[in-house]
Parts: sequence; structure tokens; C-alpha cells
Amino acid sequence: MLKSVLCLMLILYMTMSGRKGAKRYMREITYTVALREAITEEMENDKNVFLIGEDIADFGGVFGVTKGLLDKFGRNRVRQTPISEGAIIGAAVGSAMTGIRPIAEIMYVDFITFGIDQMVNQAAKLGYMSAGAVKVPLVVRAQQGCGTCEAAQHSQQLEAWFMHTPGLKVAMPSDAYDAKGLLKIAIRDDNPVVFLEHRLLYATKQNVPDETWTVPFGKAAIKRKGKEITVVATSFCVHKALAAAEKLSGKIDVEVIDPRTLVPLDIDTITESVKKTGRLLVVHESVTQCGVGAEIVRQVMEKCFRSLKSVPKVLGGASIPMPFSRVLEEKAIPQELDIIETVEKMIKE
Amino acid sequence: MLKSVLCLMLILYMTMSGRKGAKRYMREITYTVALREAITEEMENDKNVFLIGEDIADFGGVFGVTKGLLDKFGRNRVRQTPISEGAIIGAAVGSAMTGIRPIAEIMYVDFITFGIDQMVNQAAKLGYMSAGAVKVPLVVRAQQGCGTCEAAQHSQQLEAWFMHTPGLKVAMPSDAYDAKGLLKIAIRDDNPVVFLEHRLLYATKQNVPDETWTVPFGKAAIKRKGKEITVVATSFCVHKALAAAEKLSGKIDVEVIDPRTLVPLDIDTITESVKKTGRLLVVHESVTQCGVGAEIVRQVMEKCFRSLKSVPKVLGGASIPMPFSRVLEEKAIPQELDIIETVEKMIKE
Amino acid sequence: MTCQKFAKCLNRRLISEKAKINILRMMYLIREFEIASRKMFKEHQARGEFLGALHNCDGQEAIAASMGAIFRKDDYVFTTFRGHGHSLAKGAEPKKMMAELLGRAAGYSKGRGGSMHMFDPSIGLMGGNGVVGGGLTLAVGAALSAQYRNTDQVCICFFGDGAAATGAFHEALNMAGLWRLPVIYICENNLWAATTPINFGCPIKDISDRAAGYNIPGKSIDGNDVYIVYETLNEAVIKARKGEGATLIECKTYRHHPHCMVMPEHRPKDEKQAWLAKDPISCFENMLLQENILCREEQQKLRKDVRDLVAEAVDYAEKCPLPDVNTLYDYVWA
Amino acid sequence: MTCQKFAKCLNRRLISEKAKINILRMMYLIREFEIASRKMFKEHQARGEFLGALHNCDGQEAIAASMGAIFRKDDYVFTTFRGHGHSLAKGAEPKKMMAELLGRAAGYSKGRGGSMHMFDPSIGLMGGNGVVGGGLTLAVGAALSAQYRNTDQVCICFFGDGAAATGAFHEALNMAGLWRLPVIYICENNLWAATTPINFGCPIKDISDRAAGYNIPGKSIDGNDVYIVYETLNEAVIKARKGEGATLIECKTYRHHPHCMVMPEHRPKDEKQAWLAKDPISCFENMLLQENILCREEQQKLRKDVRDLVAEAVDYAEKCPLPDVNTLYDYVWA
Ligand SMILES: Cc1ncc(C[n+]2csc(CCOP(=O)(O)OP(=O)(O)O)c2C)c(N)n1
Ligand SMILES: Cc1ncc(C[n+]2csc(CCOP(=O)(O)OP(=O)(O)O)c2C)c(N)n1
Ligand SMILES: [Mg+2]
Ligand SMILES: [Mg+2]
Repeated sequence: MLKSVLCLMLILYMTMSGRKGAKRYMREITYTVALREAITEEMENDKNVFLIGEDIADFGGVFGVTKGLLDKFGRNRVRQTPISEGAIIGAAVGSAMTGIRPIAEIMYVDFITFGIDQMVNQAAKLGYMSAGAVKVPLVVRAQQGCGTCEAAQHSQQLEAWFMHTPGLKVAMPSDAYDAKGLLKIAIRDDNPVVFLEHRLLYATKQNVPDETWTVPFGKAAIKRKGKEITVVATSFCVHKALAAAEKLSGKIDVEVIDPRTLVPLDIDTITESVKKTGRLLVVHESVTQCGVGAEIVRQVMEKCFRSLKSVPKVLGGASIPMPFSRVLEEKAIPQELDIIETVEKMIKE
Repeated sequence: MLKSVLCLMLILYMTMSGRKGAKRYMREITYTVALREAITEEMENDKNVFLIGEDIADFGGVFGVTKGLLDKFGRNRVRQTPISEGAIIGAAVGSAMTGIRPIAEIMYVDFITFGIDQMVNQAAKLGYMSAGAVKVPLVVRAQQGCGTCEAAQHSQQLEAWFMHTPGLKVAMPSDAYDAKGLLKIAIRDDNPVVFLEHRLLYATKQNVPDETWTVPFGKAAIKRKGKEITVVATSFCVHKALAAAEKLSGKIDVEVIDPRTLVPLDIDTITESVKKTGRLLVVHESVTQCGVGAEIVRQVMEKCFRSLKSVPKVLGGASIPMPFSRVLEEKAIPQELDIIETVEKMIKE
Repeated sequence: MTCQKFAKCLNRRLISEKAKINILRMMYLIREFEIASRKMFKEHQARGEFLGALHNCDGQEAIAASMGAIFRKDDYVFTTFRGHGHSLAKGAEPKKMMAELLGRAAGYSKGRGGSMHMFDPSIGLMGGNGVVGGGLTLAVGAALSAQYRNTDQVCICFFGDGAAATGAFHEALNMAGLWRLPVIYICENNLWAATTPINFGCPIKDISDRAAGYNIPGKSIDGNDVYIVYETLNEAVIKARKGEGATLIECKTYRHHPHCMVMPEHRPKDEKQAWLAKDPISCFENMLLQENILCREEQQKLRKDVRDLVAEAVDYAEKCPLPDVNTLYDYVWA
Repeated sequence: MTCQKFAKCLNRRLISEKAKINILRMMYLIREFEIASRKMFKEHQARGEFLGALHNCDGQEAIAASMGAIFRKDDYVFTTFRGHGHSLAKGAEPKKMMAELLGRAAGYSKGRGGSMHMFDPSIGLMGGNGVVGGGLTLAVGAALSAQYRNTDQVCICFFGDGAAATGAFHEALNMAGLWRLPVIYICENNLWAATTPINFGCPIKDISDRAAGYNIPGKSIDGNDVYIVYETLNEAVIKARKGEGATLIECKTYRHHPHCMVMPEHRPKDEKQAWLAKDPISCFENMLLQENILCREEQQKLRKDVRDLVAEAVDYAEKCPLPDVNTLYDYVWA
């Protein structure tokens, strides 16, 4: 029963994530390659862009994103570090203050805890504290997500912390197209950006244009049009929401919105949708309490309270440290079935 | 115009914080003394309780909470440390794992960033990851708050981060009575507790019982009864809310609720109140985005959506790093006047 | 350094014959456990079941086994993500470990922890840690607890060469030095931190040189030589028990397998070959054969017993039920 | 160590007469700035106006002033919460600093930063830091930037004895050593970290001994002696400029006032007395008088000029308007 559930899910999502109506694109790339292309192009365009992080050079990163970049750009621009998250982010911040544009890689977002002072007390605040005298054009890429049974210390999802920290921009691409387009913009941004990748997305594939592209910050993507309920989902949950919407189609017409960036948040696209559908469900893997869903509910409330036909809901991670065993892990985060059931219940309400 | 605004405010709140109907109490103590009494009593009761932190021994802590405890309990039980927040919390966690009951002091919550791995990846998770084999009976006291012009790196308020981290309990006492009563329970709790004190409260005074007392976790205090709107406020904002309610009295009947602990959160007391008043305003100094207010709105929404007469609102800190200059700082966090205006607007809605 | 070098070692007399056999047995147990766990993981993966990360310690057994022979049950051990060896040596049950590796209800952490998170405070096993350097400051606390309660318990904290670069290393050793805590920091320097060679992580030859900065004695030793490890560790434990404070020991060693099971090998072939020739188990085996403490038959029996034990553990684990999903919220709060 | 010791110092020849006068002038400027800022704060506080924390550096001027004499405009300086001296020595304008101290719109950070957060990248002033040790890892980055761009810029990071206990110290120095970065870490060991004496924070006598653990040269020197500081720092700067890597310098010194303005004095009287007798300013003054570089009259004029300059700055600051509250959200984003 439990056999390869995750694998099957993954394959399912991978297949679906080729965007509809995009068949004219000849090139199929993975999320990993998309990220690598973004980095490569921006490094080629701007000699001030460099990479810093653990295991990123010879091995090309534990998740393979920076594979081949050492050969291409050399050790000066691809700096492999000791296990010192504080100094990785600190060095990135310090060099950014002098006009360099570092991209730091944190292997698991859990370990950004060691550089959280540098991220939150330094990167996020320097611009304001100096009234603009100092800029911190910095990207911190980190990987997060559940679904690979790595237990509590490798399964944290921290976007809510960063959204709660004024001065940081936050991106969470859910597919290869957005990954590349957003990362290019993140690198060009003069502010510190936390760029959160999902572990299960790296291998997902997608058809993309031949020419390069960018995706602006602060512009949500309506990943599926619908009329009866608005489902806002982030990162890997976008695919679960799309799969649920597909299953419900014919019965309930679900609109799926991916904010893509949480800071800035495109609340207008969300509220417009809710005004139309009258119903809001937010789905994310990270913990519900004080999470992104709660924040979206709060903002939607302020803007379209009167349009709501049912209680806005958040399906988030359970309020527990992430368990190891896959049966428990599966239960601890929202699954396709949970989305289907919740949507059905909300529609009946 | 700006002269001593803050000082006046402080004195005002101090005067008000003597609880009504508590006049039978002969003893008046400050929040600081209340905390010290809690620590002293628990250290006397349980030899496994000890203190660890910066500047806590000879000087008695930068905010004076541990004054005199070195003389009373000696250096073994009052451990003054180097500036090593990671090792302070780490040592507290490690000793708690062996049955000791440490109380760690972090001077400003901003600097808990250096011990956030130990707090979030270790303390919060060890119990679950070990299926209960390990307990972490730990209190981390930290001080936070605005109002003293200490700028962005000394004005963070992080309760939302901790509330977003399953496995941590979170207390935020707003007066001397609660401070003592909650801290005693926190020390006796077998789970890690983050105990957040507000800088401006230390000097506030209150009449208290002669006998000692405790305040349970998970039980909100209705600090003022009212019928027309529910104002949930935390920490120092409780006093601003009470002052606003006083000013509005006669015009609008405001109920003021102080959750006292955020984890566990007494959502029932809040929802009962909202069912009665039909209106909810949450007030806190910390940033609004992904904050405690958003979470309370989310939960209230789920439980009494149909009872709401107006859009639930959050008055929180501005989405900026805290500025230094007092005119800016004042503007960046909710003030009494903001509460009054918001309440008036909500009632008209 | 070859196996011959062992022969010159004087400290062999420190250890009783029985203890030597026990150490060898423990080294076998660790090796067999690691071999079996890899096999088990591969089988499950072939069936499409994720089991998280598996970090094996084959090649580093001399250190764990020596610790096991010296340490008391009430002493504390903090280990890492590569902690099967230390856990077994501290007395953990192979069955409950294997069950935990498979995320079963009967595992050490009832399926909540997995390979990196197994705890048994009743035998002083204070758990693994998924965070590199995660145990460094916790060990300060356990040692402080012993000092606070005025017992003669000692705490050992294992960590890797990679962890020696973390800020936690500095803060922990500084406190250990300041307070003369009964803690022994053992750096298992296996020359690599994931795919990062030691010279990319550390600008000095011997990590133990840093001990001087904390007023702590430091030693760098051959971590594949049981006798040397035993003697060095034993001395440090005696000091710590007497209240004479902390020690930093760097054990030069090598892991026989890639960083974790899902990762490919990336280390130079010749380097690996050279270290395989210094396999601590065959070296110690030969030693004991030379010393006439062991004969071939006994040796083979010993190994077989251990292999059977591990096979039983795998069997047991495979048959254990998965945790009931309705218990998901159990153990969040004490 | 008394003022006499200066006479034996050979390195006085290293510095031109003009430079010496400039150093003395800078020391006066720093001292007068600190005196005036305290006075200003007290007056405002008496009127019930909070102005946050004020950390003065009286007594530590020799270090900042020497840096100022050696450093180029395009070199980088990271300072701390106790950073007025370093900022002035790097070329910051007293007026804009004083205005910032009062939270005025014309201050360095337009009232957003205050005493601890003043920046001027155009003169290499990379700002103060309210976080103890906050600058340590940032300095790695600025030095890395110089190396990356292949310039000969050098970075100095000031920090206290207290900061030497932070994990950031370790991570930063390890990277600086590994990558041979052009960064100089100057520990101003004033024997106290807030109310914590150095022996409560550090188990060794000389913090510079830790440099060996990072393959970096380390030196502990008399931080109140301009000549010694100048020579040591100058040598380190030359090395760094040549691409020969980092240096750790510990300057033993003492602050003349409590940790910050709102805190009472808690240090032993005799300790303080002894250090007041080693006031770097009067020592250097006497030195220059002895060397006949300076006469009493010039000295008095120099000091008066500086005092006037600071008085003007205070005047200016007091008259500046506070920031417009409608600009609250400006500068959150670049
Ligand atoms: C703080 C932190 N950063 C990064 C990682 C990812 N990671 C896991 S193991 C490892 C290498 C550890 O090397 P070392 O300390 O030498 O131990 P070894 O694997 O050699 O036993 C890394 C980088 C982590 N778990 N924790
Ligand atoms: C990480 C951190 N922990 C604690 C504090 C509070 N604090 C401010 S200054 C200080 C003492 C610093 O001592 P030292 O580094 O010696 O510098 P000095 O004040 O002597 O110049 C402390 C503990 C802080 N600002 N940052
Ligand atoms: Mg290693
Ligand atoms: Mg100091």
C-alpha cells in the first residue's frame, strides 16, 4: 500500500508540470538545470556575481545545481567553503556591501539558523539602518521541503520567518520556468533575497522557451483558471493543488494561484480571485501557526471580507517536528487527498 | 511636543497596571522583582534549577532580574558566561537532557539568533525525535521590546518565530503578577519554554498577594470586560489597549484580552469573547506579516466566522527594521491613539 | 603507517585480554551493522521506498569501540549523523536501531528519528544529530550537569573535521576550557566533510592545535590504531573524572564509503586504497592473532556470531509494523 | 608599563612629525567627541528624552588614531557599537555623527541608525554593529571582495575581548586563514565585556594565541602606545596589501567609562586608577613634548581647535530637525 507512493506522486507531478499551451517550446529542462542556467547567464553578464557555499565547486553542490560552474568560472568565482553557515552568509553580506553580488548556497534551510544573525540582523537591516548608504545585493539560495524522510532537522520550512523579517525578499519557485526567471531577477535585485527551492522539485521537468526569460517579483501566477474556489499554494504544494483541481474538475471548478514570491506578495491577484470565487484555501507544507497561510488569510480578510462565502482555510504542516518514518511524514503535510476533501467541504459550507 | 512622551506613557501605564479590585494586596512589586521572586522560589524548591547567561552573576543581569542571586546561590548555580549565545542555549539544552532544569538568560532576543539552532533544531525537536526518551525542561528568558530608541538590532520581537516552531512553549507576561506566576510554571514545565519579557515593563509596579502564586499556561486573562469589541493584546501593548479602552469607555465598551501564553494559546477565551462582541482587533509590537495577530485572526475565522460584524484587524509593527529616532520608532509600533482610532473605525463599519 | 606499527605500541598492556576481544567484537558488530544497513536500504530503495539518508562509519570503528571499552554506562555520549558505531559501542541494541532505520514503531525513536536520531539516556546515549556540530554545545551542558551535581561522570562528544569549522566548536571549547568541564571532544578527522577535502575546510595540519586557544590539552593521533586511541582516550577520561577538565583529541581516520548512501564516490582512488590497507579491523585482528590472544577459529566464530546477531536485527526490523499514523502527535510535548 | 616606556620605543622614527601631530589631533578629536556626546545625552535625558545606548571609547584612542594614520580612504573598516573613534579616524564628519546621535534627519543614517549604526562607504566606513561580533564575518566578505576584484584594498575589523568568545570569531578567522584574505582583525581587549571580566570570558592570557589555530600571525601588544600600535598595524597592512594574508592583533587597553552611559561603574577602583595613569593621550602628548615635536602652546591650541569643532557639531546637531515621520518607510528597499 505504501510502496512507492512518493515516487509515483513525483512522477505524476513531473508529468503535469509541463505547462499547458506551452507545447510550442522544444526544450525540456529540469528545475535544477533551470537554476543553473540562471546562475550561468547572470555570471556571464556580470563579473561581480559569484558563488559561495558548501560542496558547490568540484562536486557541483549536493543537489547538483552548480555542476560544471567551477570549470566554467574558476575557483575565484565559485568559492567552496568550510561548514560555516554564519561566515558564508556573513561573507556574502560583507562583499555585497562593497558592490559584489554574491549568491550563497545553504544546503538545507535548517542550517540557515547558523547564519540567521547575518541574514536578519545584518542583511535585512543594513540598508535601512544606513538610510540607503549601504546596499546588500545578495541572494541566499536554500533548499527545503519534505518527502524524502530526512526527519526533523532536515525538513524545516522557514519562509514565514523570512516574511516576518522586514528587509528580505522571498521567492519560492514551483517549476523550472519560474525557477530560472525568478533567480535571474533575484540576482539583479539590489536587496537581499532568500530563494527557497524545494527538494522534490529538482528533478521535475518542463518545456521552456529557446530564448532566455525572466519572471518579475511580486507577480503571482494563475496556474489554473477556475470560478468556484481559490486555492493559493506554494512550491511543491502547487503541484498537489493542480492534481487535486484536475481530479475535482467537472465537479468543482478550482482556481490555483502560485504567489511565486512571498515578499513582495501579489495580494491583488489573490483578492481578485477570491472576489470572484468567494472562497479561499491556502496550502503549504510549512507549519500553519504564524505561517504564510495565516498572513494571506489576514490580508484577504481586510480586502474582501464581504465577498467570502465560506471560512477561509489554511492547510499547512502539522504542529510537530517533522517525523522520519514515511507514513508519519506523509500524514504531517497536506496531501492531494486532503486538498480534495477540504475543497469539497468548503464548497458545501 | 515630543518631550518625554515615552516617560509619561510609562508612568501612566505603571500606575494603571495595579489591577483593579486587587487593593486588598499590601505588597507592591515591580515586574523585575516578580521575576526574581519566581526564580528564587523555584531555585529554593528544586536544587536542579540553575541560571546561565551573560552578566547575570556579580552585576545581577543587565536588567537587574538576577540581582542578589549570586550571593544567595553561589557560582555553581549562577553561571555567568562569555558572549556565546549558541553555547549558552546549547549548554542549557544539554544539561536539561540530563535532568537539570536550566534557566538561560538572553540579553536581547535579537541575539537569540546565535542560539537559534540550539533552540529550534535541538530543544524544540529532541523530545519528539526521541519519542519522549529525552526531555528538555528548559526556560530561555529573553528581553525584547521597543520604546527605548535602541534601533534595529536591539528591537526585534520574535514570538511569531517561536510560535511557528512546534515543540516550543511561549510566554509573554504583561505585568508583575503574570510574570511571576508564569515563570514559576515555566520552570516546572518539562518542555522548552521561551519566556519573553518586555524592556519597558521591568520598572512597572503592581500590588500582589502576600502568599506566592502561579499562573497556568494556556489560560488567557480578560484584563478588562467589555461587550462591543474584543482587543487581544500582548505584552506591553496590553497596557496601551487598556489605556485606549479607558479613553473609549462611555463611548465604546472594549474587552481586553491578554493571551499571556502564545503556546499553548487559549483560543477558546478569545473566540468566546468574539462571539459576544462580533469584533476582533489584535495589537502587538512585532511585525504584522506572518505574526501572532495573523494567526489569531486565522483561528478566530475558523471558529466564529459567522459571528463577525466587521473585518478582523491586526495592528502590529510596521514592515521595516526598527528605526532609532524616537519620532520614527513611535510611529513604527501601535500607539494608544492608533488603537482608539482603529476601534472607532471598526465599530462604525 | 601500516599494521606493523601496532607491534611497537607499548600500551597494549593497558588492556586486558578479555577487553581486547570485546573491542574486536564491537568493531565486528559495527562493521556488520553498517554492511547490513546498506543492504537493507538498497533493497527498500529498489522497491521505491525512501528511507532518508544513511551515513555509515565503516573504517572508523577503532574509535567507537575503544570508547565503548573505557566508558561507564552513566557517562554521556553525543554522536553525529554518522553515529551507528558510537551508539552500538555505548550499548544500544542492534534490533531497536535497525527498526528505527526502517522507521518502525519498535525502533528507538518509534519511527520519529531514523538513522540520525537515536537516543537512550538510560545508557548515556544522548543521541545523534543531523546538524553538523550540533552536539558540540549540548555536550557542554551534559558535562556541566555532571560538574553541577558533583558526580564523576564524563561526557564524550564526537564530531567530524567538517564540524571543526563551525562557530559551535569555538563556543563549546571555550566554555569547556573556562569551566574545566569533564568533557572530551573527539574529532574524527576522516579527511573529508561530505565532498570537501580537509584542506578546504581547515588551514592547519592538526586540529588539536586549536586546543591551546582554550587552555585545554590537545592531541592528534592515529585513529585507526586501537591501542593508541585507547591509551589517549583513557588518559583523558581519567583526567576528566578527577575534575581536571576537558581534552581535545583528533583521530585521523577514513571512512570506507561515500559520505552517505545516495552519494557517489568522489575521493581519489589511491587515497582510498591506501586507507583501506590501514583498515582498523584487519589491523587489530592481526595484532591479536600475533599476540596469541586470538586464533583464526575463534576469530571466525566471533565474526559469525556478530553477523548472525545483525541478521536477526534486520529480520526483526523488517517484521516490525510501521507506526500508527494516529500517534502522529504523540511526544510533541513531554 | 608607564609613560616612560614610550621613550624606549624605536619605531617612533617610522612616523613623520606631521603624522604624529595628526594622530594626536585625532586622539583629541575622539576624546572631545566622547565627552561632548555624554554631556549632550545627559542633557536630553534630563529632559526625559531617550536617546538609546551610548558606548564611549575614551581611553582606547591610540588604536583608532593609528589606524586612521595608516589606512587609505578606500580601505574598509568595520567597527562595533563602540565605534565613534574608529569612525572619526576613518574620516567621518563630526557634525553628521552628532546629528545621528540625536536621531536627526541630517545624521549619517537620517535618524534610522543612531550611535551604533553609522555608515559611509565612500570613505570605507562600513558601519558599526549592535551585535557583538557582528562585523567579524562581514569583514571576511569585504576582504574577499578586494581579493576577488584583485585590488590591494585592506579591511580592518575591530572587535572586543567579549566578541572573541563568539562563534563568528572562529568562522571568520578560519576563512581568513584559509583564503589568505587581506583582513586585519583588531581585538580591543579592554579587559571587560559589559560587566564580565576577561577571565570569565577567555581561559587564556593572550587572545592572539588563537591565531595559530588559523594559520594566521597573531600579536598581543600595548594598545595604549601609539608607536607600538602603529608599527604593528603598519606591518600587518603592508603584508595584507601584498597579498600575504590576514593578521590578528590584540591591543590591551581600557575604557575610561562604564560599558555604556546608562550603566553604573562596577570595575575595581585600583584597576581603573592604574589604567587612567596610562591614558594614551597624555602619554602620547608627553612623548611629543619630549621629542620636541610639540610645545605646550601648540598642544593647547590643537586641543582647543578640536574642542571648538566638536562644540560646533553639537550645535549643528541640536538645531537639526527630526526626521519627517512620513519618511518612515523610506530606505527599506534599495
Ligand atoms: C550545520 C550543517 N551544515 C551542513 C550540513 C550538511 N552536511 C551534513 S554532513 C556534512 C559533512 C560533515 O563532515 P564532517 O563533520 O567531517 O563529518 P563526516 O561526514 O566526515 O563524518 C555536511 C556538510 C549539516 N548537516 N549541518
Ligand atoms: C551577540 C550579542 N550578545 C550580547 C550583546 C549585549 N552586549 C552588548 S556590548 C556587550 C559587551 C561587549 O564586550 P566587548 O566585546 O569586550 O566590547 P567592549 O564593550 O569592551 O568594547 C554585550 C554583552 C550583544 N550586543 N550582542
Ligand atoms: Mg569528515
Ligand atoms: Mg571589552
